[in-house]
Amino acid sequence: MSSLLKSREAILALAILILLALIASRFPGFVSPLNLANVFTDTSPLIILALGQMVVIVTKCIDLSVAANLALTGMIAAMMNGAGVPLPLILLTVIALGATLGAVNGLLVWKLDIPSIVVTLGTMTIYRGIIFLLTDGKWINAHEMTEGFKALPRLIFLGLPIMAWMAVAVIVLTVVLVRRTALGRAFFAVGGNAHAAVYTGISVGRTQMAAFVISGALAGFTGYLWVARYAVAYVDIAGGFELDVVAACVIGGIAIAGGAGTVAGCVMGALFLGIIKNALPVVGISPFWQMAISGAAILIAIAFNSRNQGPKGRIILKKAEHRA
Amino acid sequence: MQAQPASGTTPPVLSLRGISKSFPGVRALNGVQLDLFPGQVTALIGENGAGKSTIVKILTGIYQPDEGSIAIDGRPVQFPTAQAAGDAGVTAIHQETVLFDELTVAENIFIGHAPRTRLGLIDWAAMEAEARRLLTSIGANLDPKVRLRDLGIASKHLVAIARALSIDARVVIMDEPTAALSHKEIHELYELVETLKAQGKAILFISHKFDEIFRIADRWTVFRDGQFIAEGHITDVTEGQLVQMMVGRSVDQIYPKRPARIGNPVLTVSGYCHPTEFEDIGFTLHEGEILGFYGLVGAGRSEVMQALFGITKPSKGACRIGNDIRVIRSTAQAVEAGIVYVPEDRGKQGAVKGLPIFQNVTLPSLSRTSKGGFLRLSEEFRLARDYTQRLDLRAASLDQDVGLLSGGNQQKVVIAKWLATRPRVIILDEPTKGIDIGSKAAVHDFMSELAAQGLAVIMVSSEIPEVLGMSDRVIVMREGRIAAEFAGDAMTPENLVRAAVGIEEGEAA
Amino acid sequence: MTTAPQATGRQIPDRLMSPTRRALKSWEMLLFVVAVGIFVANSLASPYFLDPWNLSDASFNFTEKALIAFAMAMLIIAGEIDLSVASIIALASTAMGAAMIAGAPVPVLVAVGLGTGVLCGAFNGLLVARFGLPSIVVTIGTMSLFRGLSYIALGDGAYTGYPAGFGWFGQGYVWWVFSFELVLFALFAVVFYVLLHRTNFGRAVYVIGNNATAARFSGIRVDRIRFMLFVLTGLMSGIAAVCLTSRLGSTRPSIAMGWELEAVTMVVLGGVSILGGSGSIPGVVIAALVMGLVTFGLGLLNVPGIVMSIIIGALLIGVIALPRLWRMLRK
Amino acid sequence: EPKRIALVVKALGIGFFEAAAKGAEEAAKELGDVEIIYTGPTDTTAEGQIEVINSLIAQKVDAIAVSANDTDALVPTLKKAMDRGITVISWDSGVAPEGRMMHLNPSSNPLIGNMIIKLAADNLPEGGEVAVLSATTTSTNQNTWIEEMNKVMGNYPGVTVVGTVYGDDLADKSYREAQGLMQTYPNLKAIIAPTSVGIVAAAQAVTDAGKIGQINVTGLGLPSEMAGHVKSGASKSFAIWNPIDLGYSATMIAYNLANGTAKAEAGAEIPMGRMGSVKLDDKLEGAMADPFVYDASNIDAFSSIF
Ligand SMILES: Nc1ncnc2c1ncn2[C@@H]1O[C@H](COP(=O)(O)OP(=O)(O)OP(=O)(O)O)[C@@H](O)[C@H]1O
Ligand SMILES: Nc1ncnc2c1ncn2[C@@H]1O[C@H](COP(=O)(O)OP(=O)(O)OP(=O)(O)O)[C@@H](O)[C@H]1O
Ligand SMILES: [Mg+2]
Ligand SMILES: [Mg+2]
Repeated sequence: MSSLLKSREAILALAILILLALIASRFPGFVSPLNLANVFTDTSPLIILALGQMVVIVTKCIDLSVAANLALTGMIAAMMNGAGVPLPLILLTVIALGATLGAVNGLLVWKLDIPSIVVTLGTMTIYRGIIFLLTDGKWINAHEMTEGFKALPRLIFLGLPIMAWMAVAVIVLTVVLVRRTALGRAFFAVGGNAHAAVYTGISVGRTQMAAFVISGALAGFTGYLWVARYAVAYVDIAGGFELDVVAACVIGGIAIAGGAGTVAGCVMGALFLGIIKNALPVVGISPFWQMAISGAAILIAIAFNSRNQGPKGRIILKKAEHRA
Repeated sequence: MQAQPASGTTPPVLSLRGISKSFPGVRALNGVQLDLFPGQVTALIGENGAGKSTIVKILTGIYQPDEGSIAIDGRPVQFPTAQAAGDAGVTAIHQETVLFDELTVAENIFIGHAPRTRLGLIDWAAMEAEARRLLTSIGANLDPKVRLRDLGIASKHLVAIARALSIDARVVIMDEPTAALSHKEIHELYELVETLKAQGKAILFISHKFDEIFRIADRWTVFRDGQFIAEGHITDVTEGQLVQMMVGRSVDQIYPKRPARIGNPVLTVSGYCHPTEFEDIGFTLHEGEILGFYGLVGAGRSEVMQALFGITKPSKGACRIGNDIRVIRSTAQAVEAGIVYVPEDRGKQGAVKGLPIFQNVTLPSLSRTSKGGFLRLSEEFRLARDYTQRLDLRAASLDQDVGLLSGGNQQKVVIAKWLATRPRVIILDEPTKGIDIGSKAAVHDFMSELAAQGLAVIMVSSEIPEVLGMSDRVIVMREGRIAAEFAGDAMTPENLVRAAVGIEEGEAA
Repeated sequence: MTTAPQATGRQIPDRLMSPTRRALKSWEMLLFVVAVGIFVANSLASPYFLDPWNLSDASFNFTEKALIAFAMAMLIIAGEIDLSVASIIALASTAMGAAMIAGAPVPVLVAVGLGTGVLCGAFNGLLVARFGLPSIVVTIGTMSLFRGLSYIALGDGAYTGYPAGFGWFGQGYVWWVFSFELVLFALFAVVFYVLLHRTNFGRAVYVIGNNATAARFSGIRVDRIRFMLFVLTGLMSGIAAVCLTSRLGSTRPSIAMGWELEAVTMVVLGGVSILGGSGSIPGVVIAALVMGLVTFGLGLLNVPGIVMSIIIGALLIGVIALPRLWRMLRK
Repeated sequence: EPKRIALVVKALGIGFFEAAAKGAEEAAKELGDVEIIYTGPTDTTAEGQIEVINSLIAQKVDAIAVSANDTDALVPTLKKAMDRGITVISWDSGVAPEGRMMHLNPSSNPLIGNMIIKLAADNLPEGGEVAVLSATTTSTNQNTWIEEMNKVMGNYPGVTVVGTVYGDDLADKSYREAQGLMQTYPNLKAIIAPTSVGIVAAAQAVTDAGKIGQINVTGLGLPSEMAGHVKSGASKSFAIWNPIDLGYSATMIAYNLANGTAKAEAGAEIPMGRMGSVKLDDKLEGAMADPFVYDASNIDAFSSIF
């Protein structure tokens, strides 16, 4: 029980509950199940991208190109829709395209050994630039999209829109991936101690590449969801969203130095940001406060995470071993 | 002695021929050979840096040999990755415990080959049960669910042993497996070796301890300076002969200890404590004295020295330097007070790879070589040249990157760096670890010279001959505490080992 | 029998490599060639390029970012990063605006801008150096916090009506075509060159970036130097804030949005290793010129900004990848 | 030697400005000796616009007609342009008077302010709560229109503006802000979005919330983008001036000023080709035309044009 209370995830969950209670005290309607479902739906893209980012960060890399990837694949999805391509084919294409864009990052990191932050800083502008080259900067608007294309994320299934179910599905898949597959565990091994990973026969570069591919595929998928949901595609959609995604991971306790982090933490980090974004306008706090509040939340979260890490130093004295 | 053909009738399971491996600046292995036989323990013997661990890494797919061939059951094989070696039935307990601090004990044992459910997913329950069984079989009472970070070095080493055993192998390699273990655990390990032998596995056993070599080995192989020297049956050889082959000359020449005049106390430490690392450390060091610190790997000697040097802060205790009582809070303060530390981990803590040699040497002396905070390269160069020449450094030029030097030469740069600050107390942590015989002699020579000039020296070493040959007095540490202190005639190998492993006087060794 | 090698081995040469030889083999040289190439291409592509006044105007595209990039380069060489620089500009500019409304004279405005920068830098430095938090996440947090504070203060408003004398910092000319900003750029290029390459402090920065543990084991006050680097970066952001505010003549919370990544790009393009430990100020100076020349040259051809950023992005990856590819192919 | 006139917009790719560029080309064709440089930054920042304007100054264009991202920040640069002999006017979204010779409002601000609230009130005979979804907090013209709207609120008794939120001209943020409005004000009857991005996002949000018929979305939008929402009933009517005409008029004015055929001074009448002429007030501003209302009856005719 005490160890449960100490865990990062439990504290984050508590923080979310307190946040909700505070909001509810000023605006009870916010915590109605219907509205909470709305908040979750709204946060779905952030959750999906944050899970992809988590996998990358766990391997000690970072992917700053996710938002650009999303924008590019989203635009392609809208253009394919305009050309009359059926929806299932569009979905397959965006996922494959997203994965390919991720693979480009991964290959540069793996084969040329360029630090991931440099690679993705570069590809971030390149991917966005490609949208401009494809479209001349033109928007694709709601009336240029078919109803079926726009409807999928909105369809209600068991009380929740498909968009939200997609996030749930990605959460479940990621849990299985990181907890129950060899590749998932390899992410942690590579990020935790690359040197030791070699001793256990895990290829560091290949594993990092796999992480980028996953992150890219999820970004591609989110690209469709985003464009269909907001019914618009243009160069700048989701501009700057990569930093929200990284922030969600940081709040969720994913160690930026690699090797540690949980799906639950990551999802709650995303929810925490999502609730703040949705609640501020509702509670009547000026929207101008939003940025400062999320900044403060990030700082508090990392200060907290580092405090939780326990004493440094080797354990030599017998009595110091195994303390809970 | 000649390389004899394999023992009797059984052919070797694994045999190496003509293996060479070079690193920048070092030829670690030069055309060596090695044979391992089923149901037999082969001891690989050689000085530090002879290339023993390098051969282990080649056998486990971590390094690729530059030349030579590996054969299993007479068929040539290649190990491009650690996975490939495991699949071919070779498993190893490595000298350094390379494991994952953030993962649990069970995962550390099974990462890469975890039990799966029918769906192909990792079966955590089976993994933990299996881990518990393996740990129990080697007498380790560890919870498989505990994170590795929360364990001490000995327990981590047990996990590494369990990991090696979790692979169903025909060849088991143990690189100094007992170095980090306590008395009881060592005995369990010996029993384990017997069991493995009985199962017909071929075992390669690397150790510097002759008592255990004679106790468990069936065969021996000696390497020296990366070369194969000889091999044979353990029954046909004596300890003296092995040492002779290992070192290539008689042993007592190596330690040129000059008698020094022991003067006033310069450093008195009392009651130093740390929450996890050490407890109740106290001793006095005098001018001109060389004080040896002996102990098993992980006994906490380095940690104590680092506390003296201001890297970590003791939770209790104080020290007196000359006549001032003070607590050292940072390395900068230690350097000001005249205490300097040549660290054990040269790569991480000593040399700044990526920077040229002269910049490494002048690093702590910049206040002397610079003027008003501005660098003066000519002064730096002069200082660096003075001290590197005195230590007989070999390098192409002083603005060569330190990372390109051989280990021994790197060590010389680090020692030069500290001597250039003209300290009162120099702490040398494993000063000759991994450096060649020639450099070793140079370092020992220099140490004696320094002591003769009145410098107080603390030498941490795990090599008994070195400790006995160089020290005026020896302190032995065990599990973070001072276990004993010896001087004069009490400084015998037996006493040191007893105190280090914790055997009471009279108990059979 | 093995014997100890004799002391009469190879002799170590009695002097260091000459600076010119070192320079000729360097990254800066490669970048310099690229810069000259772009310059020539631009002169051929547009008749308007080779005009002193135009080139002077073009310098505004990079001077302020370069001021930050100099400090950022030192920070990155020391193995840290500061993503909050653009937000520091916003907050410093907001503070200056508030001071201006309160009737402060020009020198006080400048002091407020620089002071805010220093305080923000000290806050980052405290979190990183004192509490040991990773700088990338700390500054992602303060990036939102600082700009967020500026939004809280200004909301949808703007501070306008800076005193006439204030405009000089961003719009004034020291002599002929040499604007105050351009002179400041040159001045700080020299100051940072000396600081990084000619002082004990600069040496310590390299040591920390190459091996912070060994630095601590060598008696270097690692945390203090890290702290000072963050303060320095804050100060340079404050200076950039003064210039930019003066140039725009107004303050809004969205000022300098996205500049942090441009500054990092400039630093990395300048040959500074993002992993720390290597890089030089001349490299960053040339990278600033390259970025300025590319954007200005393409601007003269009315190429849209986003195409320029593709080119910069490709340049970033390309310049780093090419030497590695070359090495791989030679093997 | 043709006159080179630069049409600088808030950001490339926005439908409204693409239409204005069409108008500018039309004017160029009509005038014959005019070359149009259609340009702008990639995102709606003042810094980006300054870089673009700097390179236009370097090219020594004859005139710059700019729709500004920031009233004040462009002033120093535009002043420099005027010092170098370049004709500078602003259109659509204005620059402070020191930074331009004149400003062309698409329509008169009081008219627009009145129009947006009138469109909402016409569908609310009983009165009720309405909310505003604007562009960025710094958008000059939206702020002016909202100000003008507040001045005439007295003429619409029973209609109350309960809140103003900002969608930053980003589709997703506008969408979320619209959702927030619906949750905060359960009795909301109308959302007024005086921006073409915001109005589409708000209509989409209302549709998704299933509140068509309950909440009316109105404001300023483009017929091509709003056609679907007018048909679905999410928006009963909205207004806009013709952006093609706006680009055309700005070009005509810039040409006439650069040529010296007209002078930008208070009271002057500057010819704008087929759009007649614009009369400048003492702030040197003029209005092009009245906004035009689109609803189910005429939307199809216009949705294919812009
Ligand atoms: N990765 C490496 N890079 C450079 N040199 C290396 C590397 N690994 C080993 N060496 C060098 O190769 C030589 C042989 O090292 P090795 O670790 O095999 O010695 P060892 O016989 O295991 O010594 P010990 O008894 O100290 O463990 C040493 O000189 C060492 O410094
Ligand atoms: N708690 C630990 N966890 C992981 N590795 C450890 C731990 N303690 C020691 N090691 C590793 O074991 C090797 C030797 O450790 P250490 O420095 O503690 O031994 P030592 O120097 O021989 O002993 P002493 O502590 O007495 O100086 C090093 O490679 C070190 O990284
Ligand atoms: Mg070894
Ligand atoms: Mg040690």
